[in-house]
Amino acid sequence: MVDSEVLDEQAVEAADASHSAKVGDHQPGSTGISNQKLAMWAFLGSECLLFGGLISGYLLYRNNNQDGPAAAEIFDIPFTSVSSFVLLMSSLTMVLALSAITRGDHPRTRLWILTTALLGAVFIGGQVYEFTSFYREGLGYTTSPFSSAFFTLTGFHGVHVSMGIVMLMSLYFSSVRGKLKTENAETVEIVGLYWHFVDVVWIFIFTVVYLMAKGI
Amino acid sequence: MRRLRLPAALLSVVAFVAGCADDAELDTLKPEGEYSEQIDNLIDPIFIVAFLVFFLILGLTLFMWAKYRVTEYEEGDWPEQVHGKTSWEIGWTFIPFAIMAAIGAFTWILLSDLNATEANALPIQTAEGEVMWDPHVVVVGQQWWWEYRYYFDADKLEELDDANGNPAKDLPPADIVTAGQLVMPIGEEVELTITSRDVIHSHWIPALNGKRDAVPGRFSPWKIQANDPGLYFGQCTEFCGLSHSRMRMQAVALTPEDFQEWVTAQLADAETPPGAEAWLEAYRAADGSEVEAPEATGAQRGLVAFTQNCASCHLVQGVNDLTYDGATQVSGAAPNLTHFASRTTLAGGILDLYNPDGTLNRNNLESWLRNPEAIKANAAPERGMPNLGLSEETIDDLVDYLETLGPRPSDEMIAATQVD
Amino acid sequence: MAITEEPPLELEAGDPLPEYAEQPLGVLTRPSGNTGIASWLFTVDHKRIGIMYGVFAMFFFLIGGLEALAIRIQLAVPGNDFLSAETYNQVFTTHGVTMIFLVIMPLAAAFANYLIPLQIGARDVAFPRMNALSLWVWFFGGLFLCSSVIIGGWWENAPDGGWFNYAPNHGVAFSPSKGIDFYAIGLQITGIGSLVSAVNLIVTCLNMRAKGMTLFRMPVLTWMLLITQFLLLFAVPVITVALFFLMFDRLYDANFFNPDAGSDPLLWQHLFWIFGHPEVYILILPSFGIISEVIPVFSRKPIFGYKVMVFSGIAIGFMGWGVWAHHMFVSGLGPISVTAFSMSTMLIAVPTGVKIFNWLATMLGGRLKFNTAMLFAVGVVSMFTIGGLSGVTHAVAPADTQQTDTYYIVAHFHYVIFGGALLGIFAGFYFWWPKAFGYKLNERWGKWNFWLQIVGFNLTFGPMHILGLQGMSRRIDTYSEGFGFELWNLVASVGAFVIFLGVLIFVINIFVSQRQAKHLPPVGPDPWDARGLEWMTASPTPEHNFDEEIEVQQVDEFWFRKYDIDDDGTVHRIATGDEVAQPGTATGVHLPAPSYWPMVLAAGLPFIGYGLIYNLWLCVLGGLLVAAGSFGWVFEPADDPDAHHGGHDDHGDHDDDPDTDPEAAAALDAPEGADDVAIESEEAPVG
Amino acid sequence: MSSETLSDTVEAGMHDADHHDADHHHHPSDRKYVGIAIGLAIITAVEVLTFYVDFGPLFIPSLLLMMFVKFYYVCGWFMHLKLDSPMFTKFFVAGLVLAAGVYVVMLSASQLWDNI
Ligand code: HEA
Ligand code: HEA
Ligand code: HEC
Ligand code: CUA
Ligand SMILES: [Cu+2]
Repeated sequence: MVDSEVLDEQAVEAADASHSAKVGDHQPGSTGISNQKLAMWAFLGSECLLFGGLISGYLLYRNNNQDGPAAAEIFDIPFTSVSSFVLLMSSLTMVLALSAITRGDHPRTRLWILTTALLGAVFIGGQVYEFTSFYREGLGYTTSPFSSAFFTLTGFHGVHVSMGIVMLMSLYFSSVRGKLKTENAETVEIVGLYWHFVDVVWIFIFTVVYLMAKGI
Repeated sequence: MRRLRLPAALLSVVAFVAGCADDAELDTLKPEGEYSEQIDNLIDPIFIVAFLVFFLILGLTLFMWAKYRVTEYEEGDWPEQVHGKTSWEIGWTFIPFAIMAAIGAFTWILLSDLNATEANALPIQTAEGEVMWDPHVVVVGQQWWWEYRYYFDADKLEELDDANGNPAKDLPPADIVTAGQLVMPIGEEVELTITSRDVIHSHWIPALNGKRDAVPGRFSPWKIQANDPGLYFGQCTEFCGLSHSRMRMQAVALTPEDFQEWVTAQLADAETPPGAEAWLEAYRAADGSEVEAPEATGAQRGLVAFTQNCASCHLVQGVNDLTYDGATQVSGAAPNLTHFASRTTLAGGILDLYNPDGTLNRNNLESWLRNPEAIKANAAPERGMPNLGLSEETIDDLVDYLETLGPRPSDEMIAATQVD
Repeated sequence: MAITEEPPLELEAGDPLPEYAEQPLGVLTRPSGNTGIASWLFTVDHKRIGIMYGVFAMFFFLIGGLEALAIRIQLAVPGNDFLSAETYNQVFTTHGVTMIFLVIMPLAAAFANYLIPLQIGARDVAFPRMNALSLWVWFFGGLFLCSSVIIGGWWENAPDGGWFNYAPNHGVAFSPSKGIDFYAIGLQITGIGSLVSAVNLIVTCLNMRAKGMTLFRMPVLTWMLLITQFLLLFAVPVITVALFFLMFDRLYDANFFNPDAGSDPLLWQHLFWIFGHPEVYILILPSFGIISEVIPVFSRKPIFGYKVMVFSGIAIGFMGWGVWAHHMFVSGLGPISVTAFSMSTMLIAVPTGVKIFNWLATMLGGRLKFNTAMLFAVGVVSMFTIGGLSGVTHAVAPADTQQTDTYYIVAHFHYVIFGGALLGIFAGFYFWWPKAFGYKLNERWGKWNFWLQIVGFNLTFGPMHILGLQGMSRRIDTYSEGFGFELWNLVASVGAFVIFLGVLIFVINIFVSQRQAKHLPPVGPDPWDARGLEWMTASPTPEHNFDEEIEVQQVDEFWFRKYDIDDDGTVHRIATGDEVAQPGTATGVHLPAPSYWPMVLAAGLPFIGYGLIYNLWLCVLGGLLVAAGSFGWVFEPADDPDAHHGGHDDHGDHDDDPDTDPEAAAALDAPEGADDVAIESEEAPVG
Repeated sequence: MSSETLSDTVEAGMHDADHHDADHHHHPSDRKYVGIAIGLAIITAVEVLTFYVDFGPLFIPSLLLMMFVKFYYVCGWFMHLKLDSPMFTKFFVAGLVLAAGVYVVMLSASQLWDNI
């Protein structure tokens, strides 16, 4: 995972390098926007092309299951619905964390950050479970173009979520040690942007990959 | 006047393109069929437009060099500071746009012409009697030779459909299968269905039409047509691994009568060397177990050697067709040798099978059998033909035998070939 | 903005930086000093990074060029066996990959890094350490790619699938050596470098501009580079996807490109060319920008149609996304796709033509001084046009079925890349050399350089048009007699050696001129009487770029500070360049401090690459390096906290013990600038 | 992204000092966030319902519509694109539109819709 690791490194970088929100200190660039946030959004724009490619690969091969199980046969919609719901709610807790830190409410900030990370971890746990049960049912990584594309797409997403958890936990620990101050709200915001983006990608995947498997 | 070197060089380029070398067998500007002519008619004027535009730009540059050049700047010597002129901008946006629109329109028209198919069905005498054949050949590329499959029964073509995997590896049996040379009747639109058994290749007979890739898993339609009888050279043009440069082919265009004759000959089983009939019958009945070989002519011994060394990969209709189930190659195929000697080249169109005087080019054939890899590099034994370590006697016998797999091509074709 | 006015420290800008105190980590001291090798390896200065891009790229150019010479020797005569088919396939593949990813792209990056901050009047890029990271990631990725030539045997293990490496020939079944693994992983690594740098430079262009430097006052070069970065930003992930698919196919038996499992090999082609076509504009737009700076200066006229130049660049960048399938006209796309892509491709000729005409109009009526930089720039105008016009003939899809994969294509892209991108870059070398190094390149040698290069270039690639139309396929390791290929191949081979000589003269010129310069007066800030902000400071550029922030009022600000135009249109000098330019002697300018970590982090990536190919333990090592690099990075304030300078202490965060976790450490020092020079200001807070 | 609008934003940002802190203020209240999340949860529930109930020809369109609504709310509110500098929206939308454009064309030209 050379790539995603470093890409996320970059996200971390953008996030940590955030600067104070204290009015007066604030030195916006020519556009009045913070460099870090701009960088994060540029990066997210670029990620659209990355996930777009992975999703297209999946769409191309979704019905090509060779002798292995087909999508509609193997997906466990109730299970995935629950984990999708979990991930969706983690977006709420993420935004609540941001809201708390802008108010200067640090205990809440920590609570919500930790909840977000936990929800993310539950999602990852669900994915691990899902992968193993698919594997037991005969859908290995090399079984068919469908399986390769499916695991690659959802795996990439899972790696993104995991990187997000790492970032959240760093935020959490710095907050525990009192390093995450109200001025650093932008750091939380930037990690949040990344987190929501990953959630948004899942909204797409859940609909197009899972729910539509029945129809197309 | 150094600067004039450049236009001078370019002028000589133009002059040369106009009167290209005579032996340029692959020349794209020498069309010999309807479609290549259409392409040529489209592109020739575009070349002229391109040259004009280029000379305009170069001319303007030279003009400015001549007119406005200074060697040193003098203080205060400033030209008028022009920042732009909207009317000019509009002009040089619109004029090129108009030119491109015109080129685009002609391109569009030709594209739809080239994509339309209107082949006439041809009457063909087959073993079962006369059939109407929609001139159609399935072209299969593999490392590093081309196979041409003729299905006279159109229903068979319908069967070309994907199984679980690469359908080209599992094609329905064809009436005629050749390698390296696409034989076609003149004056007719011949449809091609192009595919591949391994990697992507590209089928290209420049004199007859442009190229079309052979993509595994896909059947790409294409068509060619030749005005006159003759032999037209081609070359695989998509990089396909080690011996890509040695993957060639020829289209052989015949008059309708000659074509019918060719078909009749190809439909027949291979000839058996005189005196070997009984042995062959026993061999075919024995289904793989040893049959005592006749001690006789080279061709007879060659037949035996063929069954021992070559039959695992090559098919000769009438010899091992009962037992043959595909070559042990990545592509699952090796050239069908049933009427091998009726071609004028071998090994993917790179070696002459006949000398200019019409005799068999034993030298080429022998060196091929001696060590094919020296002529065409193989990445692995499953790619191309391996070195079988045959003795010189066996090689001699095999050549004797292969020569019997006729009928011999016409003298005109032999004369037209001469590839190496 | 990013400019310090008050000298808070008694420090001469040219002096070595003071010794840095020990860092919170307690183990390593921060790299210090601004001389010696270390000061280059760990620098975060955009100028040094730019220069290093250039030097490394020239090194790869030598490699790619020698490969080209090997190709030409092999093809000089029919039936040659100088190279075996096996070697030949690796040589042309690495030639293509090296030239594109390790020569032209980084040469453009060299100009982008060096010039963007200068042209917009900034202190540095937005994220200086990330800038260093991009450089090293790219460079190590490049070394990784090249190492395939040596590792596992001399020319036995290099990629051999061509630079676009079509499926399924790139699969293990057909290319069992490790070469294509090197290709897949190496290009991912260099891709990370490009992506990071794209984000960085985009933010820089948008956010770091000097006061008054609105977008439509940015020089055309900066504009073209900005567009290039957007193309990279969006194109790199596409090839990343393709390379991941390929890597998984090869290493873990996935089925993305396996026709035997019913996969579609065209998926690779689409993904590759969705990246690949924007990529060719990534190669050319920087050169378009460069000559848009050179031609006005040596015509003594402003660029003709500034806005049109900018918009046509944007149009090219935009349209570049809609034409990729013109590389696939014969792949078996349906007729509708072919028609649509044929039409869209033709349209690109329009904005490109607009540029050509605007350059010509800039020269029209000017005072043209044909020194070497100008010669190269004008060379681009005519040579690129040849390539562009052959491009138009490919766009005619039916004709392309005759042309594609022949030497006619090889001729096209060498004309646009060599005759366009590379000649433009040479124009840039000659033009900005005094700015970067403080001396001019010798004109006599320069002219030899130019003429040998242009004559050699036309000798080499001109005949390839003929060869291609005569039906010579590309990527063939040899050809037979009797097709009429002999003469022109020989000519092309001779030409390649002439090019080699030309480039060699350039290299010699560097040393000759450096030596001569010792006996010449210093070039001064503005040796060409130029127009952009980059000339408004001393040459070579001082470490801090500008002494004080420049307030920009118009395009070509610098020129307008030197000259005045009367009502009747005559030009009057109001000041000399030396008077207007800043002396570059400001003191106490606070600059981002050097850092080890980008280098450490980047060094981990090739190990991960080798690990994936050979032994997973190496991945662990690489992973550790990456982790160490990133942790060190976030622990380390972008700026040296001990290089205190007045006016900043009031942020009062320094009493915190910064030895804990990364976020906190970075965050606490953020007011010092984090990785962001924008907040480097000593000016009064905005209010 | 249209450069025209890009530059508009940029110029606006430059000359309008009041805008500088736009990205730090006026976040909606927590209540609003929770409300949005409840809405999103309900939509998700309806989405899941399509798995059990036959939506007939509306199946795909309704799923796409719901997906889009969720997408919009998360990006608009949780990522506060609605409140932040329009520049961010442009970056993101540029990526989205470009991705949608090229990949839809790619899939159409591939086997998804045969023979185009
Ligand atoms: C710097 C890189 C660069 C640039 C700028 C271009 C520019 C263009 N390219 Fe090129 N191209 C490549 C690099 C580049 N290309 C490479 C590397 C390949 C091969 C890849 C491979 O296969 O390995 C390739 C291949 C390639 C193909 C595929 C050929 C094939 O493989 O079959 C096509 C097909 O349409 C094409 C078209 C064009 C066109 C129309 C332009 C246009 O942008 C050109 C526009 C410019 C002009 C037209 C000249 C100036 C205009 C005027 C003076 C106005 C008046 C003109 C007219 C009215 C005609 N290119
Ligand atoms: C940036 C792009 C670039 C550049 C500059 C070049 C430059 C050259 N190219 Fe290349 N070429 C490609 C990109 C480029 N090429 C690509 C993409 C392909 C397709 C590959 C594929 O099919 O996959 C290709 C393919 C290609 C082929 C076709 C191979 C084939 O299809 O079989 C040929 C054949 O002649 C060729 C020749 C040359 C020659 C003679 C040069 C000469 O111009 C080179 C001259 C340069 C030198 C000789 C170097 C001199 C340098 C120094 C002296 C440096 C000194 C510096 C220091 C000491 C620090 N190239
Ligand atoms: C392992 C498989 C294999 C075996 C065994 C084999 N061949 Fe081949 N042969 C091939 C392949 C594959 C080709 C096509 C090579 C090419 O043109 O690249 C070929 C090509 C040929 C050709 C040229 C055919 C043409 O029309 O171009 C001849 C003749 C030939 N083989 C004869 C023989 C003879 C005789 C033997 C036995 C002594 C033999 N082969 C054994 C695989 C095999
Ligand atoms: Cu087959 Cu090239
Ligand atoms: Cu292109």
